[in-house]
Amino acid sequence: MQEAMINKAKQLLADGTVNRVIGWKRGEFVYDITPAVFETAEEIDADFVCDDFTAANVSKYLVKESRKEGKILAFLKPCDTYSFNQLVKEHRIVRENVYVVGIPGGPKLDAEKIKAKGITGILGVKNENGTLKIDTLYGEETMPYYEAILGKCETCKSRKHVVYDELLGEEGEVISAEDSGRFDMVEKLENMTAQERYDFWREQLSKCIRCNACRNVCPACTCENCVFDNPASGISNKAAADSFEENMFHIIRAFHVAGRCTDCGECSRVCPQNIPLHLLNRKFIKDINAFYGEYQAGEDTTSRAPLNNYDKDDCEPSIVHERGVE
Amino acid sequence: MQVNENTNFEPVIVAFCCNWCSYAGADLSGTNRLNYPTNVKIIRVPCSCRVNPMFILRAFQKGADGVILCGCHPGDCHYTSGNYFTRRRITLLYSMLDFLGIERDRTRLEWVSAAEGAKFAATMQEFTDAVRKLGPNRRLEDLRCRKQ
Amino acid sequence: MNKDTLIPYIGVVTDIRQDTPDVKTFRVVSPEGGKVFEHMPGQCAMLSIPGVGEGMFSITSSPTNKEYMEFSIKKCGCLTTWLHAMDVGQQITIRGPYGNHFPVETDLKGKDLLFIAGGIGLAPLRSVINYVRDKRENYGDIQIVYGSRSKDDLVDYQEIIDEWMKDDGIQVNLTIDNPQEGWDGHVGFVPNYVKELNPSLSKTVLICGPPIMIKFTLAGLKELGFTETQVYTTMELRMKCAVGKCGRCNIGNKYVCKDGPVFRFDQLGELPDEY
Amino acid sequence: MLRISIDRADELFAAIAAQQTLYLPADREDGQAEYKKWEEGVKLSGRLNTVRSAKDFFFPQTENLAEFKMEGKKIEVIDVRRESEDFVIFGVRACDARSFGILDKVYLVDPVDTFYQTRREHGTVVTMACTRPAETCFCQTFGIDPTEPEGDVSCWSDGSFYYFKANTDKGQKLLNSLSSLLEDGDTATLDETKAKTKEILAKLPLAKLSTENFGCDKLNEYFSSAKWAELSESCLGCGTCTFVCPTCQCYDIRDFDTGHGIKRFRCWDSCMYSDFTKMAHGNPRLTQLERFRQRFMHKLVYFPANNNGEFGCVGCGRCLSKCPISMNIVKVMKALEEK
Repeated sequence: MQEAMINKAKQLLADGTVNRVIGWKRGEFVYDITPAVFETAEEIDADFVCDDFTAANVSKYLVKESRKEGKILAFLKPCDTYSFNQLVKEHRIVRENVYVVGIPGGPKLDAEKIKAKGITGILGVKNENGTLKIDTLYGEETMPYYEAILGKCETCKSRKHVVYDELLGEEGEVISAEDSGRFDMVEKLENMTAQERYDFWREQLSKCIRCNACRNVCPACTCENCVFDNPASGISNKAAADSFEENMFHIIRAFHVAGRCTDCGECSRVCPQNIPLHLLNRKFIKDINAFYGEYQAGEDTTSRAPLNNYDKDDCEPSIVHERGVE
Repeated sequence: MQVNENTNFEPVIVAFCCNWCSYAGADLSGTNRLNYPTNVKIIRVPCSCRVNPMFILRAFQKGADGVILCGCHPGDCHYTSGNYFTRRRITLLYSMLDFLGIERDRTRLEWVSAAEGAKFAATMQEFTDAVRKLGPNRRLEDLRCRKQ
Repeated sequence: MNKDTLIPYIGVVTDIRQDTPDVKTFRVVSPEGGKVFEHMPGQCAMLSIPGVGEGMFSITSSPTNKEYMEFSIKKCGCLTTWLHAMDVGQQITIRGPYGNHFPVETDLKGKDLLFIAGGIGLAPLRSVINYVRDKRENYGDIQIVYGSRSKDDLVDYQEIIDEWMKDDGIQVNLTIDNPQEGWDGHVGFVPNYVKELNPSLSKTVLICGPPIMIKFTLAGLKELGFTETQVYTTMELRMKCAVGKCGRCNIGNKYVCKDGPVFRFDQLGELPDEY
Repeated sequence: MLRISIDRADELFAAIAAQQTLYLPADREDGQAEYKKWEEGVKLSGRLNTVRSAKDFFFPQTENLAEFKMEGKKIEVIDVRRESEDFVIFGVRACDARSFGILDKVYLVDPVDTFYQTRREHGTVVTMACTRPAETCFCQTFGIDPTEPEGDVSCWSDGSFYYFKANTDKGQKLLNSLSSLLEDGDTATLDETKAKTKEILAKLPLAKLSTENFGCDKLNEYFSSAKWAELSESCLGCGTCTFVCPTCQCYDIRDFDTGHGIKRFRCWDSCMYSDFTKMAHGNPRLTQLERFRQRFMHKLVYFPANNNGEFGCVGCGRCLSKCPISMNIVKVMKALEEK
């Protein structure tokens, strides 16, 4: 696939369709790829990479890139196309300035998961029929491929591209919630007692170091000035000085993207403390589906977002008191 | 659920009331000489829809033990549709607070019209009693704001 | 434990003078009377209203004044707006003195001095000017070129007329940007005025004002034949700690709060252009 | 050398914890390690290092500086500083141990930061030599030998014993208090372990990374390098690198209104944040390029210029594994060196 992509990129650059390509750049090791913009065929030949580790969603960069001179080629995985579409819908990306080539998605690998197994000193990773052969400083190690895939890929919601100008490889299908199991963990939490839920989230959120990686990587978080950075908001803070502030930041952040979050999972992927932040977003998605009908952000560019909409027969907030476990 | 730590505990209740219905309802309960608990601090807002989720969290931060939001009955909004948006928003917020393990009886939404002075007083009484039973807010509290 | 520099003292505002429509001068003493601390001309202090903010301000009064400190503050942001709204008797918190100072006792001693200021840029220079006036015998000729947008925007106008202009051996040249009724002095921008005045090359220059004024004035001085080693300025960047630790006012390997705010232009030239 | 069997680690930790609070890296459910207070049942992590560095113990993410009571026009300043209690951090790696020296050069120079100072004085650092360095390690670049860690007490493991050597009075005091547990033993197997580790160290992918092209004399050349635009292009402007970094020391001071007083606190800040240098009238570092450049110039050029050539990085590799977009100091160094 990488070769097909490189050829496609060089061809589109050569025929003038685009003047830049956004993709991923090779790093020092096998796994540390960086999203990057390429301008020449030479740069692409030297550094362009698309492999098991190119999980980063490049959609958000297109907010800026699509406002620059000329057209840019973006390689988007199925999940990335949802973020892209949502940003187009919100008029954050200038659609005409992006040439979207859909590429097959994951599952992608998570180097942290390999390291968590105690496999360190990683020099090379190869997938051989579902087994990862990992070359390390301490000899070769193996582990099952599925145990090393990224959290966000474990519960993949769709292999279908919702937007593209051209497709490389075959188109896939949307995966139902039952099949993907993406709400399973949310449900599990809902079925705990309030005290258990509280304890769970306290343990998770107290790990937060407020690095803002989740916010800054999030394709739905594109405010020019975040309320948490704005001294005039009265709640700006750099670090959680109290457990309340840890809760507040994550509640408000999740709330702000409710109905716009496409469940791309980048927040959890980048969290240095492995906080399962996507569960907060999924809770909102699950509630929206249950209360206001199935809705997938980014699926289209025309429908009204659930929080910008209403129905006269909507349920009352008291429904929260009537459901589930106290 | 939390056990009441202090038998003399008096909760602080913040009530966000829409200017057109609920605030007038509160007024009416006053002119009708109906009693409602002094624990309730009313914050008047132009429309229930004005209430940002942050307001509710901030009320808890600054010492509220319970937060109630009152607005016009659905369909009666002074601004036609404000409370319909409120309803969705607050449903989701309360559900999220519940998800995080915050006691669900600390939050409430009630539609109170300008004619429902009695309902206002009764609702406040009921809500205050429910929060008093829960005890002080500990799960969504900012320790820095606690009075020593 | 020793007192930590980050923990402030209390200061009482005993006098507030409206200098221009957006500049007020505040007189600050300690609650027991007298100055909160001693300083040298050009040094700064961190003033704060708890809950509003803390900011670095240059001390505009001269160290030779033994009774109080003064701060000329322009209404600009959150903290300064609050300061402008307060009344006499208000307590504020104050810590300092911070930074280096103009080398009044070393390099500037015995020299002819040329002060060039624009707008609120007079604030840090006023401390030096009054210091030099009080120790007149140690210095040569003194010339002050001061410009502002209008006559009303000249900070310390009364003091300039009543005291500086009456002193022997001090030449004061005022200018405003645009003609104005009741103003018979010079009209024009500071950089051009300096060139017109053609000051003698023997002078050491102390300059403070808006960055754009400094830039053009410096270019003008160089045209006249001045060298960078003859010109001093004082800078400002965002600060939080004021002791070279919080990392905010870092330019190259210098911290404006600790290594500055006073720099000679040849020293500034060695630093990256990021201010 | 003094040693104790690893089987008796719990006895050792209990003996330290009986005198003062003991913190050590412990495994978390998610496969990462973090410093935890030792109590019965807490096991020393076998991982190379913690996600958060050990700087937290001396320079915590948030701390109160002072409190103010405001009444009418009056202000009362309340000094909330307390003398720190004695504590021991066990299992600090050589890189983190060096980072304390770097923080000292900021916080213990005049005017001394008394908040930092009291914790530094009361903390005893027990380091742990590395035996399984990772591909992201490059401490050797900064002259650190991970088989000979610094600290008040150096500790080594050969798989069956912990070996100890005191380097300071504070460290000697700690070892003396544990003398009933420690026995003298020969170091033959330890020397073997060290030799093996050294072999791996020589093979590390970043073993050849050198600082010879960095330092104070490179200021103008690197500051105006055209590489910064490309390097900073995909930077998210988050603070991950800064907050996991053991040597990043910038902070912010803020006030919090509790409703019955003002608490002035300081918290970690990052030069990567857009509001770091923002003033009422503008911002000298307008784009991510300048902010990104500042972080690396500070570590590689500005800091050495002020500290006799010592760099502001210890090669712990945290930013290499934690940056959301995998842009880090190694890539920056390599890019700047390319002509």
